[in-house]
Amino acid sequence: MTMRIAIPKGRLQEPVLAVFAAAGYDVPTASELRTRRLVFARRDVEWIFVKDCDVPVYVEHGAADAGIAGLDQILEHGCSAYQPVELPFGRCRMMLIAAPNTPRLESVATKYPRIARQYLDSRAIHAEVIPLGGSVELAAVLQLTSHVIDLVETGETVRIHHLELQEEVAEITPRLIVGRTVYRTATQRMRELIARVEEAKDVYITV
Amino acid sequence: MTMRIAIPKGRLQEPVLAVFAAAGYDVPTASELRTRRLVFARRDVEWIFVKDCDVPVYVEHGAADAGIAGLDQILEHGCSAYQPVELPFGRCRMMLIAAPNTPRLESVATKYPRIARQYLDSRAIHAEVIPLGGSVELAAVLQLTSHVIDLVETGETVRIHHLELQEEVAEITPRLIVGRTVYRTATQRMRELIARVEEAKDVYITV
Amino acid sequence: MTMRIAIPKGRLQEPVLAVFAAAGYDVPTASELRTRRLVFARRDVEWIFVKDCDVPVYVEHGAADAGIAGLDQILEHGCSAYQPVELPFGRCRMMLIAAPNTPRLESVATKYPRIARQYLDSRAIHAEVIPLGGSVELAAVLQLTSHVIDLVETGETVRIHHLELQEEVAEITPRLIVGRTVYRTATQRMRELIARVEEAKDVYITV
Amino acid sequence: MTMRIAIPKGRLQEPVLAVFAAAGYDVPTASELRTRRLVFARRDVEWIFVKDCDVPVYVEHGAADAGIAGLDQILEHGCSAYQPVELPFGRCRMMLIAAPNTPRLESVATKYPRIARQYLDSRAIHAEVIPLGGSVELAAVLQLTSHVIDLVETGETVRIHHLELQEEVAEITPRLIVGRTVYRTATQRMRELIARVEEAKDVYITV
Amino acid sequence: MPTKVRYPIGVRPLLLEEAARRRRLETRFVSMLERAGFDEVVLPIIDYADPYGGLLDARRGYRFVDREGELVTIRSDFTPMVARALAPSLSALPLKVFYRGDVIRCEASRLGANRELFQIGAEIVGDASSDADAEAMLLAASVARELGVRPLVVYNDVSIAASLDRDTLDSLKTKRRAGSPAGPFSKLIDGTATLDDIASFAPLAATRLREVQRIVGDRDFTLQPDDVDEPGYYTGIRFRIYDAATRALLAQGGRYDSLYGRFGTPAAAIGFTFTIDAFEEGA
Amino acid sequence: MPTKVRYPIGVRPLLLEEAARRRRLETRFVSMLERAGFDEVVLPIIDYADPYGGLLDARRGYRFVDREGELVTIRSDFTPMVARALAPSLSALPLKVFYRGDVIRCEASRLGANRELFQIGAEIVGDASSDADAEAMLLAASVARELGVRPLVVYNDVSIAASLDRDTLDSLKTKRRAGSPAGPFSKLIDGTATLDDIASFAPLAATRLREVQRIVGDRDFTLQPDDVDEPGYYTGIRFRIYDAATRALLAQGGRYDSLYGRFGTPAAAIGFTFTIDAFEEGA
Amino acid sequence: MPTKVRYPIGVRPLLLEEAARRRRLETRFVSMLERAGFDEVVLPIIDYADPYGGLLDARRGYRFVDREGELVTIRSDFTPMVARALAPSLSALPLKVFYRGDVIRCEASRLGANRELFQIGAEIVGDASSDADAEAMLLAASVARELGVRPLVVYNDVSIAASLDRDTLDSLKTKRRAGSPAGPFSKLIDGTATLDDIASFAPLAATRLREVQRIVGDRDFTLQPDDVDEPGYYTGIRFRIYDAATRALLAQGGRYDSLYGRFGTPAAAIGFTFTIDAFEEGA
Amino acid sequence: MPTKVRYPIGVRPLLLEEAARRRRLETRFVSMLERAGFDEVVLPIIDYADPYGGLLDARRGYRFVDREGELVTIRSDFTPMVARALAPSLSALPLKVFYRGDVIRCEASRLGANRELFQIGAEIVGDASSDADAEAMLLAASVARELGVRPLVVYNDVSIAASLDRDTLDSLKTKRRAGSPAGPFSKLIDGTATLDDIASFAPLAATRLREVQRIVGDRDFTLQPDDVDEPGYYTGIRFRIYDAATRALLAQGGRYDSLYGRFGTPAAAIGFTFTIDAFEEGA
Repeated sequence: MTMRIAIPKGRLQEPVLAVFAAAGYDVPTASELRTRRLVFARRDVEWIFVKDCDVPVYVEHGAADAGIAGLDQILEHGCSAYQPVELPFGRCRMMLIAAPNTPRLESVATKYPRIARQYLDSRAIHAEVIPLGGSVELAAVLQLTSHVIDLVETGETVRIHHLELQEEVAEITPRLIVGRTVYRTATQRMRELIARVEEAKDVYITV
Repeated sequence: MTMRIAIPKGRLQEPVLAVFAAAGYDVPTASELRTRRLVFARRDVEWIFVKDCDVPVYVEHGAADAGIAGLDQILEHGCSAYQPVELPFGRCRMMLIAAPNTPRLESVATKYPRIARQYLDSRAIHAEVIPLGGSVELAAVLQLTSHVIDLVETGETVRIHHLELQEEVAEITPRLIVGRTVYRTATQRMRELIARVEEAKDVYITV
Repeated sequence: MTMRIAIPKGRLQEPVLAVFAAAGYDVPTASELRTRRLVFARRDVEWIFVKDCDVPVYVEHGAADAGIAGLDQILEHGCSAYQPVELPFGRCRMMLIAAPNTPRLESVATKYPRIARQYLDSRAIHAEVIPLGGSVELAAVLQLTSHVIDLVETGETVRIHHLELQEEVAEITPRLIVGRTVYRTATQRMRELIARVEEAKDVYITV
Repeated sequence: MTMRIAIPKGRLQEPVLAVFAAAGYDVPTASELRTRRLVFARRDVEWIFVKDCDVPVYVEHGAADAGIAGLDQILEHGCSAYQPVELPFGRCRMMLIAAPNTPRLESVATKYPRIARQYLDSRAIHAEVIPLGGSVELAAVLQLTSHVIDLVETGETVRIHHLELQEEVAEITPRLIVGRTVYRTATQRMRELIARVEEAKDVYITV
Repeated sequence: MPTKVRYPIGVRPLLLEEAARRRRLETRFVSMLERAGFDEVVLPIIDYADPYGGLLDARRGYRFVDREGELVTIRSDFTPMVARALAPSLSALPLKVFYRGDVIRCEASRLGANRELFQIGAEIVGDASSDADAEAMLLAASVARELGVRPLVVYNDVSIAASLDRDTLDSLKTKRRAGSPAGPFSKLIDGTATLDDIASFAPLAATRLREVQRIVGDRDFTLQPDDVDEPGYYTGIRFRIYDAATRALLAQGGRYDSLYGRFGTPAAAIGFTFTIDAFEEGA
Repeated sequence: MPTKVRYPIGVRPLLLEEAARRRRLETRFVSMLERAGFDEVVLPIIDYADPYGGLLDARRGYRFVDREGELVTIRSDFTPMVARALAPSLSALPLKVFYRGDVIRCEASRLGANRELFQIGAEIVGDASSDADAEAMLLAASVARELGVRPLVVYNDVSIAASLDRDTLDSLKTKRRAGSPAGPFSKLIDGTATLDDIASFAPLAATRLREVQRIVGDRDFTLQPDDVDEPGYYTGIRFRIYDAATRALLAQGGRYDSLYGRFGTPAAAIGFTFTIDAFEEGA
Repeated sequence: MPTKVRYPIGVRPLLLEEAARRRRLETRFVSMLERAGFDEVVLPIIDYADPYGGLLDARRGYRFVDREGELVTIRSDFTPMVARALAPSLSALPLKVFYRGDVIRCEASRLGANRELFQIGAEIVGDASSDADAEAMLLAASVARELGVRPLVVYNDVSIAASLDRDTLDSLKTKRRAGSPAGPFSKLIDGTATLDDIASFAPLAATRLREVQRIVGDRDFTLQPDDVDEPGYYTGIRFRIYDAATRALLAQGGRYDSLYGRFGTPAAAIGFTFTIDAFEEGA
Repeated sequence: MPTKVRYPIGVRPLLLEEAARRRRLETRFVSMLERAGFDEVVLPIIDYADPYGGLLDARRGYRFVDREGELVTIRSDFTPMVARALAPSLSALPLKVFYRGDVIRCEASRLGANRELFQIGAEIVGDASSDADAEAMLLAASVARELGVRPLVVYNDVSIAASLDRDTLDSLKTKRRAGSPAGPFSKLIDGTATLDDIASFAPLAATRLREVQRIVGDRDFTLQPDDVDEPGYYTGIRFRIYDAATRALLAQGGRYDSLYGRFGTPAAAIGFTFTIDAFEEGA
């Protein structure tokens, strides 16, 4: 049986493929990736390239055996897959953000409504969560909402919009995720994958 | 009071701005738009550029007075704003899609879970809806789901993936939307906006 | 098969037996009835003597085929048996009773809680119903409740207690009742019973 | 303030009045009691004579300050009054009764539906309870129900009907009961009543 | 705190002997219905209340509001559920289906009311003829017979009620002969009405009953023309099957030609439902 | 207003072909379980929630307050219900019982989550031996085989978890090897632990697993000692049966020796539950 | 297990400052309404759902089945409850009443949707005149003014809708001018219709609006004849009061002359309801 | 079908005179409590049941499962709700708060049981002293007096119960003197125990009661040391206020020092709750 691995398109795609290459897997080349193809069969691995937020969906439903997903997407989807390897790059923080002197947390715009709701519930804050698809910080600027919960890497976007970081909601790293069923039914193969990625994971930062 | 108008970034941005320009509004220039700015104040209009799916959210909550949104996004958000003008471009269809000879509709991947659920309920089909963020057609290819509901413009994506169109779910056009509260409380201004856009709407296709 | 007929002990026992005798049935003699026996087998009829309030219970559950019961007991038990013959004696009224000048109906003591509840509900009166076993009028005298719902024959009890009749809740007569199942499955026999009692029913008053 | 004491008419009336008389209270005479009067004012006590099952109702609702009630009636009404004195006469047992060789407990006829329901529930028996007003044993004889729950004093009724005692449901004694509110608000008077009845309670049996 | 041993009203587990007895009966029923050409439909144990409008007796069944805010009922009557399930996809008619399962009722106790009820039923959809009426009645009777019970089938046509004036109807409901003038109505009330009498005011029902009577005969079948109370969703023939020895009610059935229309696809239908637990006592 | 065609979450009717398919499978299951000496118990579709305490996942099942003010759940898991039903009358042990019926879950959608689930299960009560463990596992595997599916049985003993420190347990739950020092725990995490390694910290479980392994063998059975997450009410052997070809989960099972005690009569028990609809796809 | 700190959707406690602010506003409202001759009615927080038929939006409010098996709703709209409470005992008319209390809504989140709503409202029962319309509108506006807010009252007569053809109505609902031919309907759609235009197809509404306009004037009051969507239980004048500075919706009201008839005693009525929490932001 | 005129158990509307009477009483209560330095908290009419564990009597209040699958109760007792609302943000202590609103109970009918209950209550949080006990009792008594009622305050310290053996406790619960040997327990039972007697087995309670008695005096206040049944959440002083003329129960109160800890922030607290409708009869 081939193994199907889901790779998140975008920001993490390059370092993630580097890790798999270092782990000895035959990954698609840069030029291949420049085509519009999203599925690449290589010996016993089928690589699929999907939107970062969809990786946990594919793995959770068994449509992919493993994948790389940020903790933000894992939590947002309530994904039950194993997370055997934490990658040493792409680290960022999910933050509560608002304009300075915002009086009270009344509403939160976010791409992560589930995480936001849990965060608010855990603090007994009665606020509305408004899901947005993008440019989330703008919501606080244009007063759609009093606050924003979003990923922050450098903090540049927050500064540009004259907002400020208020509290860390979660620390986010990308992880290798492996589905429970495939782990149980193809144990050896999955353990080998885990071991190889574990060993190779530092290649990108040490290079 | 200034009026705030939400413009969807991306595909529709250019024709939409052309319509507003033809309607006599002072819109941001192409070079301005090449910066990362998303908010532009012009005389009595503030233009904001947001993700297409967020336009109905801004208008529904009164954070924008009007905007341009596709019927797909209006329906998906259950947006109650008025839709006084239908624009004569950007028309496409929301379709039920599957691989040829797919036996039974068991699950649907889509970016429009609410529309998909209503479509299935209206046909008494007991299928699971799996929300995805992108590359939705891939779900049917990789058998994450039996079917897909997605927007189809040219049908190219569907052909590439060797899928076929099965049924039209809805016909989609972009519309000028106007919030109910602002229509009631700034009636004259909103009627003028509607009249001007109505008159200028054909400029893009006739040019 | 023998037919089992339930006779209410007490006030109605004598006239009821007279009716059955006039209808040609072989009923227990007065001297037999002075013993403690409650069950008498006569040719094809078994006579059983039970408390008046229990007659509808025996007939409803099919433990008796027919019986004589007051409408008060029929209603209180929600008894679904047929009521083919109304007897021309033992008529009385179920009344709402209170002390003169009682300001407001706040609570009702009664031996008929179900009838009382329905009466109050039908008039949208929010009053408590307190079921009692006997001497119901005393409840209004001793201010256990503001009102009483009880059967009134001569009105003597009401006068003695210096209470007054306020409204008629229902007019009560004794009826021959016949169970639905036995009527359906032994139709001819039951129709004959009904016809004979119908014909003989006036014997007691005309004598 | 006068104190109102509820005496159960019937079987217990005579010994109960003897106890109160021995306790130094001025009780109605036998000849007075032969009238139809039910209320007798004596110095600071008002004696009221009600049906045995109604005593707990009067005391629970504060319409009587104290009374004598059997544990059967106290339990059946869920009466929350204090039960400071247990009288040494009138003891009997509440029993589960059936015809010999009755195969299974399917339904129970009883004057005590609440007690019967609790008894069945506590034994996880799924049986129907059919409330009757009198001659309860007859229900098992005539197969209205498989079983009966009733008070048994001598067991004579059970023997006559060729039934047998199966299990004791509760041991029943008459008790002095005192309402909680009057105990709290007229504490001294109630404690004196209790003490006097406690001391005099054996008079009837020792006489 | 002691473990609560009781079960909710209307349900209880069946342990070994009882379960085996029920399964034996179930197996025999299913094989008889299959041999008679009926196919199974499996119906959900819960459903929305709204689509049924007044068809379900709100007082009988468990009802609750689900997480979507919709009123849901636990199954308390199979017949309307069959119609709702089949109506959207009715095609080749007539269709012969059967179903089995528990119905649960939480109504206050009357005899047998709070026993769990395991039911097996069957119906013929899309055949409005009196032949179908007779087929359903004869099948139900023969099922009872095969299980060792002598059936007593009491039947009537409830559409008679539509031809009656209010007073006659009231008389029929209580069986009390208010001094109605002599005539067919009066004969209906005192039980002497013939089919010719009935034909004078309800000709269609009379014809239907005559045809049915001709087929089913008189042995084990009793026509009872005055039995018209509470038709519920029945529109024509209505029958009840009793154990002739014990008078226990074993099954009920009848014709409900307007039920499928309620769910979007008009179709005639006649069916019956056995309560298996009634047999467990009787057989 | 159009008739609402949808059904509540978790249920839908099965029409003719589907119903027939389910019944064929049901019949084969029941006859296999009967031949293996199991007797049926019939469990109610609703029950009070309180007696189960935390045993039922409140988020999964329909719950409502009944007319007595009690919290009631619709059946969403058979195993605890079997224990509550049997516990008061347990006598001649061991007892072998089976059950069948729908479970209904209203949880938010994950794959397969809102399909109606028809389940058939069996359990051995009152036999704490590893022979009983193996008997249950072998029976479940042979049931799958007879239905034309090659089973893959993955098993473990969840009592191992009790011997682990918090860090090791966390590692096992995510399968992440935080730099734990070499040793049996570390081998457990990276999947190289033998039963001898496990014996060093969980001797009873190791013995039990060794005995079970000896009986069930390696063909179709895979011991997976690191599979200890979320034991629920399981206390010893825990197994899952997959379709070896499609990886579909067909059945789950295990030992739950403390469950009967919860309902007043302590008794060891091991059992398994098949979800028939999983077969309908696979077989 | 940590204590759950969250509250159910639609409610939360108000602690000291918030509670004080609400009470200050409540006190001022109540005294203004009393001075205007209105008497209080106190309405229950729960009521049966059935008597309201379709009057209450089932999706908005909490609903549950009570111990009698009846469907009960938690108060989510005062106006129909006032009618049900007053209808059985209406006598000396006109009657001026006010009410206050929370309404609770559990609908899915839209802006403000899941805030607890404390409302105070008033209505005039038994006066069908345009004077009563104007009195209610002027009172509501002056209440807002006394609380420091400049009101913007937008009003119309929803009975206009009954005179419109389907196409015009659809156009008004989306505000889209499908190429309707010139004429009063077309002017209604593009917002240029005068009361004379309206009189040509809805003469009663035009007269009513003219009278109301004459009394209330143009300052702070805006007639918007094209505002006819979703009349609900309103039958004539319908108005909304906004904070002119912030555009926050402060109050809604209108005439509902058929509501009391639903509860057995026909009576004209006009009223309005303020949502106090909207003020807490604005004032 | 006639409009249903009845309201659900536990509620009914108050029309004009009744509403005015209630508001007059409410206004006087609120102003007295404000003058005494108490601030209002507003509590939601519904809340989750789980956080209260056994604190709420499940049989008394309406309960239902909401759209999230959580068990929700309608407010049937204010005191635990105040603690849950205030606990997370307790800071400057002592805190004096009051609250007002309806409680709704659906329990089976006992006298007054199914009347709607409008309650106003107050509590002092964060002061464990006997001065606070006395302050609460004196305030409650003076509130009653100002409303024209002569109060009779019956009080005790329920912590006495913890010092009693099972037999004595049982005797106190029924007031039956099983032949307990002479001594302080026996005196407690027959009502002759002094505070010195109580000090011999419950010294803290005796000291507390002595201090309270010293402050509140004997006029209108009655110490009743044998009143220890059903402490509920009370942990120390417990008092009831009766109308001395009619014996109507007007208010209840006491000390519940462990209640706030249940919600995460331990704090001593004493409070009382008046049922306003009890006054409506008496005053």
